[in-house]
Amino acid sequence: MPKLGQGILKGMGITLKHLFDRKITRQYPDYQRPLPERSRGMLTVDMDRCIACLQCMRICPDHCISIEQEKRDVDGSGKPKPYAVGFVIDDSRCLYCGLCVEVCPVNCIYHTEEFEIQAYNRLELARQFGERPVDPTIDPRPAVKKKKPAKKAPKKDGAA
Amino acid sequence: MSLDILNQEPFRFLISFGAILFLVLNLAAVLTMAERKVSAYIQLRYGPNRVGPRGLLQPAADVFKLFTKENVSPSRADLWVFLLAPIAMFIPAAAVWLVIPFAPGAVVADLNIAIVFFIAITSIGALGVIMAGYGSRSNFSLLGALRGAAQMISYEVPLILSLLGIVMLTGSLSLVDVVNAQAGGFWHWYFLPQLPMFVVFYIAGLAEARRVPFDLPEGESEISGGFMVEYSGMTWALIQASEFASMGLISAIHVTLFLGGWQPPIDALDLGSFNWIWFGLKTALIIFTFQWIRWTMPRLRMDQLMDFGWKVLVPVCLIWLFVTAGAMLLLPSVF
Amino acid sequence: MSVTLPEGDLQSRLERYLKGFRNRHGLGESAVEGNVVRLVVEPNILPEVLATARDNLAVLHLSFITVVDLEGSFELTYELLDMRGGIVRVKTRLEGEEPVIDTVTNIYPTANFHEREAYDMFGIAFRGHPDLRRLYMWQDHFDHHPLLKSFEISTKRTFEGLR
Amino acid sequence: MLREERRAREQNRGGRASGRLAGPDVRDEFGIETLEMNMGPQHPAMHGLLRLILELDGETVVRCDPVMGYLHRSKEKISENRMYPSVVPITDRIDYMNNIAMEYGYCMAVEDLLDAEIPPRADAIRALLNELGRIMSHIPSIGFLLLELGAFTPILYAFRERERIQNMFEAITGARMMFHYIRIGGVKADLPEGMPEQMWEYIEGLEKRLKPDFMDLIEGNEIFIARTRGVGKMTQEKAIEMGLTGPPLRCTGVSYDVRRDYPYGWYKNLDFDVITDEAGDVEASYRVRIGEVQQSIRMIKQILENLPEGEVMADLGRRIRPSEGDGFGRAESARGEYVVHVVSDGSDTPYRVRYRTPCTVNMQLLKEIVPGHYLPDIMPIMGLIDPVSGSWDK
Repeated sequence: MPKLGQGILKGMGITLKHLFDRKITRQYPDYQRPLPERSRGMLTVDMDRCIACLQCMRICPDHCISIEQEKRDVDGSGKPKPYAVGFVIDDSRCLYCGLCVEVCPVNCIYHTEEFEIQAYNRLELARQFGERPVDPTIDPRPAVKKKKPAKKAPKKDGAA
Repeated sequence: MSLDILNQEPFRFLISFGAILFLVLNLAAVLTMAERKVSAYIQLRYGPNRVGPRGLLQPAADVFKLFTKENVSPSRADLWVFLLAPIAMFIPAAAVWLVIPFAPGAVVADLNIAIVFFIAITSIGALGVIMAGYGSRSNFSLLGALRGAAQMISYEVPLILSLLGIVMLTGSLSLVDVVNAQAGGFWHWYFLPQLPMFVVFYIAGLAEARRVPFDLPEGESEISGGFMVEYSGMTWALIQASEFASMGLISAIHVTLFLGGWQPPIDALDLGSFNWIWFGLKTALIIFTFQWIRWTMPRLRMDQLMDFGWKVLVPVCLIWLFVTAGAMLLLPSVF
Repeated sequence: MSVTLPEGDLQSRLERYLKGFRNRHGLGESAVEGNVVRLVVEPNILPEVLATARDNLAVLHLSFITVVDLEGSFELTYELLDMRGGIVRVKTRLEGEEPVIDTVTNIYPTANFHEREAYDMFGIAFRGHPDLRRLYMWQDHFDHHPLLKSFEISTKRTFEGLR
Repeated sequence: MLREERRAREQNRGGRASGRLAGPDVRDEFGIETLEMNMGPQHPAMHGLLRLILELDGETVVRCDPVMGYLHRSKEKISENRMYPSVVPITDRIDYMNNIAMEYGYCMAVEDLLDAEIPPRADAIRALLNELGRIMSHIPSIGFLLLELGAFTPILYAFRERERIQNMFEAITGARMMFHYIRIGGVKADLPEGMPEQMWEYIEGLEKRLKPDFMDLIEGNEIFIARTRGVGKMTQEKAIEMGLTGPPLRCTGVSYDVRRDYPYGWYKNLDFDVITDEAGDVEASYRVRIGEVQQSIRMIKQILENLPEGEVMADLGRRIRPSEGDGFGRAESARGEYVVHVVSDGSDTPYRVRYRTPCTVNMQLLKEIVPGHYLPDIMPIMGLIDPVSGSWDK
């Protein structure tokens, strides 16, 4: 023992000092910290604005968004446009990366301030937004592949 | 009149024994709470504060939870040894309380060999550790038990040696005599003439109670709980209770021997039969320093622990034993 | 005890490396690009080239080994650093379904885990490796090499040509 | 022939049936067997999911074999099947203590493929957050070292600092841990209003707190010195042979830092020292980490003092589709040299992404230096390497 415990006593002095310090814990359910403006909570979709462009579905790294698309004349203009009849966000897969929000051309998908999410069953975490429920367990790839020829047409429509 | 019978043996002893058991179990509960609160305050947290007013009912909730939990034992465990080990650890931790004087006249058994009783009974604690580690049939437990046995047996030596000075000074092995000899203000307490012994007893006591920095038998970062890694539910609660009881016990013995027991610091503050308050306060102070050290220090390694015990503590004890003997021989008027 | 790292001008050092490799192994395709000395070598002389790099040119650090499955052949990239700005990038190509290459663990002991990983993920056997076990995947009941292009995963989703 | 040979070798190394790897015959001349112990994957001090197969002679370790892969999430395969921008949030999960460096390396690799020019403000913000991320990783790692030595309190002081940095990160990036802030071509958004001032204030406070709360509490403690001095000692040759990078290499005295030797981004404009220490043991690695925190503070101050104005995102077009070739991004993460090698075949998705994570390589050290130490010394040696489960397993 070269210094005969001086370092130990110094350390104990520090812990004793902290014993009387102000505590830094926040009592969580009673105290809710205001979230910063940019914080990314759970996603939500404004289905009225969705144009079913599938951008979010494509960019999503974890395939948590599945959209079932149908051509439908919603605004009565006579031209059937792609319409999302089924829209599911599977929160058990979501990374909260925010890529879908960034690519959305009409800002219909956005983060909320909500981040407390719990369920007894993993499937309950899949939130349906469309009028027809989409099965979140099926990976969206086959649907996309099948729709591949059909998808070209609405694109042409959009361009026209 | 009818109550007089309670004051006779064996009823007096049985009642006091019940009271002591009650005290020890409650002490364990209170100390868990104290431990958590002290650690929380040192770490800038609040600690448990949800159950009851300011979290004071947390120990009750813990006990309730632990007693309703299933008691799981490993399939290959030596079941008898495994289940008896917590009891073998708890009984010694509780039994020594019988000889501690809490207040003037308030002692269950005023043995004239109380110090020998204390030494003998605490040694049994090591047996419980070995039983727990061996009975679990797990490598981690076995390592913890071996460490525990080595540590507790080697720290017994400085622990005993550091008591001898006081025995020499009082000329008695009875704790009541030791306390009575320290009457008359804190400058009569034995921690002043026996300062090195006081420190050695404190350190060896930490090791006996398996507290940081000597908690190698537990060593939760390397052997993840050591000898008690396989315990759960009630058996685990019993081990924890015995850990805390032995911590309280070491503090109480420490206070009795070196800090005047129930003696007030100055005579003016004598509270008569309420002197157990002084005893309680001093014990609480020692327990607090135990906890304070625990939440500041890292843990020693086994070889360093052994080095420290045998190469530092034992020589210090022996030297001071000679110093005490020499002083008694040369200055008989002082003692 | 102490290790001396190269000093001096980066460009002249890179030239020295290039010259050193050319003199010993006559590598035609080698060139300096930026701070990188690019070498393309045959797999059979690869350990010799790396030995030259370590012992003669004092390029002490093997950063990583990348294996790329080109479906039919494998491209291995060994990246060596002299820790002072210079990079030696050695590429080699292994043909065949069950590729074998000599280990470089005796030259760069750090290659141990890199080669184990390459073996685990691509099934490339490193001849003479002291401890060629799988690094990540479980030791048996698993006969696949997951980073091969032939190892299909269910969630493959590339939207090529969709737009 | 090879497959059989390999199979035979694997069998030799211990069949699956016994569930463990066969070691050499360990009976000594007295016929005393060593104790084989399995530490991990679920173990309080294993920094995640690492399994160590130990052979103990009493408390002395005779053999130590790290088994990895319990957190293998196949980031490389996943990256091959995602579009270039979608890989960035996946790289976040590799080293979850120091995420920002992971994003940085990948984005640099793709920018190398694209030959993209990054706006200076974006570069400066990247370096700023990278250094903040280094503090955020180093301070808890010091706490973990102490936690493994048995002291519980420093880790909570460390996490107090980490929380405060995370709060700033949340205001900047929108997430507390998985930031997804550095993008291919720049950063996601400019710093929010008032953030530089807040950061400056925090950094000044940290500088004041670093001395009492970490250095005084830890450094002089005799037990800490007894537990760490001379433990895990290695020479410079050994360190370079094992391919170590980062603090484990620098604590032996080899002065190698990607930020200085292969400068990237804004680091060309910064003035900083590469902290080295001669001892090459656990205590030295602690000193190196503290020194690096101080250097990071210095760098953050430099960046904040002259933060360039301008755009934060280069215009790379809507779809990122690099031409064929290799792209390399080499960054200094808190644990060492982190390299991303992206191979492109000209499509939307990378053809192959290779992450050279520092922890995988540094982990080889365990096998080399642990034998001969006592069992409790494994914990400080883990603290020397300071691995992160996600980082060694990818």
